[in-house]
Amino acid sequence: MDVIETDIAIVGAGGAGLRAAIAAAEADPSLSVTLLSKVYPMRSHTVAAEGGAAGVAKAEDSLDHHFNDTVSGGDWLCDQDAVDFFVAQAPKELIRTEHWGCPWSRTPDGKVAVRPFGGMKIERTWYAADKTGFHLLHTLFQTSMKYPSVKRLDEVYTTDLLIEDGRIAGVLAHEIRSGKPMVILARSVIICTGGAGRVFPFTTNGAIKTGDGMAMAFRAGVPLKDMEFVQYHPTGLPGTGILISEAARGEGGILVNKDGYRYLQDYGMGPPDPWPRKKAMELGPRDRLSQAFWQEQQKGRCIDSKWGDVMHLDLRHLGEAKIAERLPFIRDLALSYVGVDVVNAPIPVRPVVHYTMGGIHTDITAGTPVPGLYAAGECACVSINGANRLGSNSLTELLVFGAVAGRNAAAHARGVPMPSHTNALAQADGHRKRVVALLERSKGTESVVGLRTALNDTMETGCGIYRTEDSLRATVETLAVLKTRFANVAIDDKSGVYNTDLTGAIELGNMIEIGETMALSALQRTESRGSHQRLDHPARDDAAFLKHSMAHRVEGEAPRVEYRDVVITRSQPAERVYGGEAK
Amino acid sequence: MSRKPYEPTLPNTWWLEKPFYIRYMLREMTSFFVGAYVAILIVGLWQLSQGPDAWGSFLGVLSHPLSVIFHVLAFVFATFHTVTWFALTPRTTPIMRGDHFVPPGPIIGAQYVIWAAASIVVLAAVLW
Amino acid sequence: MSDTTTFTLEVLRYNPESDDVPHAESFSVPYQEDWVVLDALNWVKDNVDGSLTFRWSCHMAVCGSCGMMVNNEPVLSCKAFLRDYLKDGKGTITVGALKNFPVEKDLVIVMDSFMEKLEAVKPWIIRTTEKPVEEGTFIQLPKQLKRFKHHTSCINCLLCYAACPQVGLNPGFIGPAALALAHRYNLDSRDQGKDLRKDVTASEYGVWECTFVSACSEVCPKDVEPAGAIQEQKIESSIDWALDHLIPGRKAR
Amino acid sequence: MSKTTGRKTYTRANKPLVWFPFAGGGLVAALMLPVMIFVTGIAVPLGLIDAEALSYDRVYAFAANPLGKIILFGVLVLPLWHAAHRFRMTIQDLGARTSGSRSVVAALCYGFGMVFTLLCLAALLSFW
Ligand SMILES: Cc1cc2nc3c(=O)[nH]c(=O)nc-3n(C[C@H](O)[C@H](O)[C@H](O)COP(=O)(O)OP(=O)(O)OC[C@H]3O[C@@H](n4cnc5c(N)ncnc54)[C@H](O)[C@@H]3O)c2cc1C
Ligand code: SF4
Ligand code: F3S
Ligand code: FES
Repeated sequence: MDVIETDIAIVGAGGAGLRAAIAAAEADPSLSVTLLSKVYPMRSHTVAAEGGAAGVAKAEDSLDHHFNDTVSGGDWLCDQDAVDFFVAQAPKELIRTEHWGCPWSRTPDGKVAVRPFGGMKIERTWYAADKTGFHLLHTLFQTSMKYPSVKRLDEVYTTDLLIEDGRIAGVLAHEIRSGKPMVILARSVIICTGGAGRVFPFTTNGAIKTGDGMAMAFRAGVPLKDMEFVQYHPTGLPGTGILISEAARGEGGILVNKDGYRYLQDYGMGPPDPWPRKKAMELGPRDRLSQAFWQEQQKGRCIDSKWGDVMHLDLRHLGEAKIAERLPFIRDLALSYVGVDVVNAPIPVRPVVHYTMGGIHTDITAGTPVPGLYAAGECACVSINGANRLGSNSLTELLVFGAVAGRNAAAHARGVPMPSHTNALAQADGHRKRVVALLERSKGTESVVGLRTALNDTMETGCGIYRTEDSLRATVETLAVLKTRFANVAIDDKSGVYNTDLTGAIELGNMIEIGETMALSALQRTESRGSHQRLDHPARDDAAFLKHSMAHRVEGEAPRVEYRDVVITRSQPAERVYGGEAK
Repeated sequence: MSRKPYEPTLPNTWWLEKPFYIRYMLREMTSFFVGAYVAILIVGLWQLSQGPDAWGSFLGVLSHPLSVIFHVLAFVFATFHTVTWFALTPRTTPIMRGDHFVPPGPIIGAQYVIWAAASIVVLAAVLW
Repeated sequence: MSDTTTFTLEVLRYNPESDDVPHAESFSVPYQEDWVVLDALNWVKDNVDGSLTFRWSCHMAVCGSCGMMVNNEPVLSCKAFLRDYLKDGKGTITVGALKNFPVEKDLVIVMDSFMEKLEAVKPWIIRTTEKPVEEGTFIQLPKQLKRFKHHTSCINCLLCYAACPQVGLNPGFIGPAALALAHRYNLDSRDQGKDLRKDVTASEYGVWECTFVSACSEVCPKDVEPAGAIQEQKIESSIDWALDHLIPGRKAR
Repeated sequence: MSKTTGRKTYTRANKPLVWFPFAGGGLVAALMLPVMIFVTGIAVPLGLIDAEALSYDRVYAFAANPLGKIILFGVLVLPLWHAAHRFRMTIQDLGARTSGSRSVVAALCYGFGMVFTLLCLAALLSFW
């Protein structure tokens, strides 16, 4: 096996991984940084983010406002020390990206423009038209090229973490184009592998969002935090799940049901006028909007389309000029994928799985319980998003905590020796057997597609927008079965070169494990909070569940879910108020 | 179990593959006629410097049917050159007015006006 | 899906472990009105042959992974609708790896050369002195942004490289997307690195290899206008060269 | 895994030397050549325009005038170089790819440009 020694290994080259690499390179240019990614960096799914990135920019805004919006948006499941740090760093990080060339949209006097976003009291979402993630990712990627200490290993697939004496020792990976296994020995490792939306069938997430990093950390003994909190975005295109950004509503778009009625006013989000009003109606938080769709669907008030039930997102009143300037990508997407020109017709939309609030347990230093192992971005859970992430907080999160992870990983790397080869190689051999087994099993009884479909189905039916004890139990049972069936999976492609059949199978294994933590954590949380809605337990229960759920892996069994107190510094849990009553 | 990327090469007939490329090749081929035509005129200029007789025989060659056929072709190609050259100008020299780019239409149109004017001046000078 | 129409998907396949040259393989695929070519490929991978290999991720025309030759035109397969190629859902669609690149396997190309060219043009803001974060953002007027904004939209899908004959004829040619990106930074009011970049863009592998075929801009799914970016740089670099040779001492940068 | 190894070194090329005349010549050709071809190659030989228009005396008078010389030089030599350069690239497009054949093509095309430029100069300078 090829062995590469590096001071800091970063797994994942999306927004978080690139920001971490830059931070590490700036913190100490003498340290070697190795950036691994299963796709070329600019293919990472950060590229798909449309709406914007939140950071206080206006004089009438304040860090406190951003803090309060975030904490109440997260239904008080946020760790408030982390949120405080986050809102304070947010503007600085965004300014940095501006200095690096990100083409932020501007006001007529040349300042960076901000737009309103769901659940945010004041406009503070920086945007680059409606391709914010794309511009941010390319800016970070291109900027990362100027640091000579950053070495990229593009299209290298990481399968496992290596641990030595309880601390991180590196990762096991293989080069996709040759199939060659490689061990990357590292003093510090940062996981930035993004979310796990692909566990669900209908998602805005790209093919690569299979929760690999979460599963790797989980297998290495790191708990996964708050996995039951999965965000549905209220406005995805039916059929494909392509996102119609919240920016469409931020700019003034409205949602109507089959009677042309703005139904959100029936769910505590009104009054409808004057519009737009921050934190009201269509600018409410995503969990509430997605849940309202479900309620309307029960009442038979959705629009019947060839893709099934939809609602209409109407932008016509914005006018062609504004649409062309602020929402060109949305216009293009709607035209291409549902044949609608938003200038003359409303867009059919429905809720779709979008974001995993939960993830690898980290603290405010981006560190995990394993010394030397850090995580940032969507795969991590520092707990700024709580039970429901506010739109536009996560792009900022990956900047803020990506940078923290990079700096802290550099500091850690300076203080520890290089892990030993023998130990790491022995471990790597052990892990590698799992991969080789997939390649060698010639007559398995199970196919990747079959299991993936079963996984997707059971997650959707049992662990969707609304959940019950029964539905979750059924899902947990199905997942246990899927886990054993996975041991018999066989693939068509046995070759070494660019074997996507193989990576697909490994991803499936990861997703089954992640799905199980989601369903089990959801089963045990007998309350409703943010994106986790239990029909059988509709109320929030602060006495029992103002806590993070921590799923630990148990070999050969279902995960064990424990709880951990939420950090509360200055905002006591209260009712989440949106609509006209929200100040 | 190892890499062996297939390295394709572009055949010399690549330009026959698509109408778009054929059009490009025709555009590039205008250079043959442009070059040949100015070379002929330069020869004519040289003949001019050799006196009236030489000039006269040059004019004689010009009125040979083969010459006329060549010049008709050259005229077609030269005009094609003009049209394609004008069409590309908005790409080479985008013009901003205020916060926006001037659309291609007016830029191309303006060139046709100049072309017409130049041609009229030449004709007028010849005919006067 | 009982009485579905099916069409033929003809894929140019290449398996480096058994083939010396690519060969066509046909699959019969159920037709769906909403499907794009990528959906059909995924259907084949899921239902017929798991070894069919191609890149994709976003399925929304923004990650740039899924460029291929469809009916011999470079397109994003996630934005190439079956209905635009077939009559009544019937017929044949051919799919092959992007032209002008080595083929790793099936529809996957080797794109190392592009990554090197991209890095070579120094696609980042270069400044003589960095602006401290405390001083806030730069002022950039909407018209200054507008000047280069379209050149920032490149998703590195490489369709332009597949369309440009000069890329195929001269492997060293830096090519449309990378040159457009260089221009994008040169035009950015926050940048001061134009001169450094010109050493690359105005080299013999740079803008001069372009013969203004314009196919790059024609196939670009994001209206980046690389053809224009290159011609503008030719003009600018020519003026620059002339001044360098006319004004003594100017060249010594 | 792909990592930029062994970075190429790039140095600025002297291409503007040929590119300037190419671009300038292209513009001049676009504006002037169609009408010129029409007059000298089609209309006069076919008698559509009176042959007097190109009589020795008239043309001589024009070419002897310093302003006329400048005009003729610009209208002939710029398109000449435009054509030489474009034709060279076209031959490359059609298959001259090795650096050896590229140099030969370049030498022939630019050589052609050089010869006719000198001929044009010689002609123009030979009478006043
Ligand atoms: C459609 C869409 C729109 C969004 N819009 C917004 C928005 O407007 N505002 C906002 O704030 N947030 C938005 N989000 C959320 C936000 O974009 C994501 O949370 C964020 O981009 C995640 O970034 P990341 O760096 O953590 O991961 P990603 O960008 O997903 O990158 C993951 C990286 O990990 C690598 N990787 C994964 N597994 C492996 C492995 N096994 N081996 C090696 N490498 C691996 C991948 O190659 C990739 O480079 C949106 C999300 C989606 C899906
Ligand atoms: S310029 Fe256009 S075609 Fe070329 S890589 Fe960029 S987006 Fe793709
Ligand atoms: S197609 Fe190629 S030749 Fe130039 S204009 Fe575009 S780069
Ligand atoms: S899959 Fe991302 S561009 Fe097609």
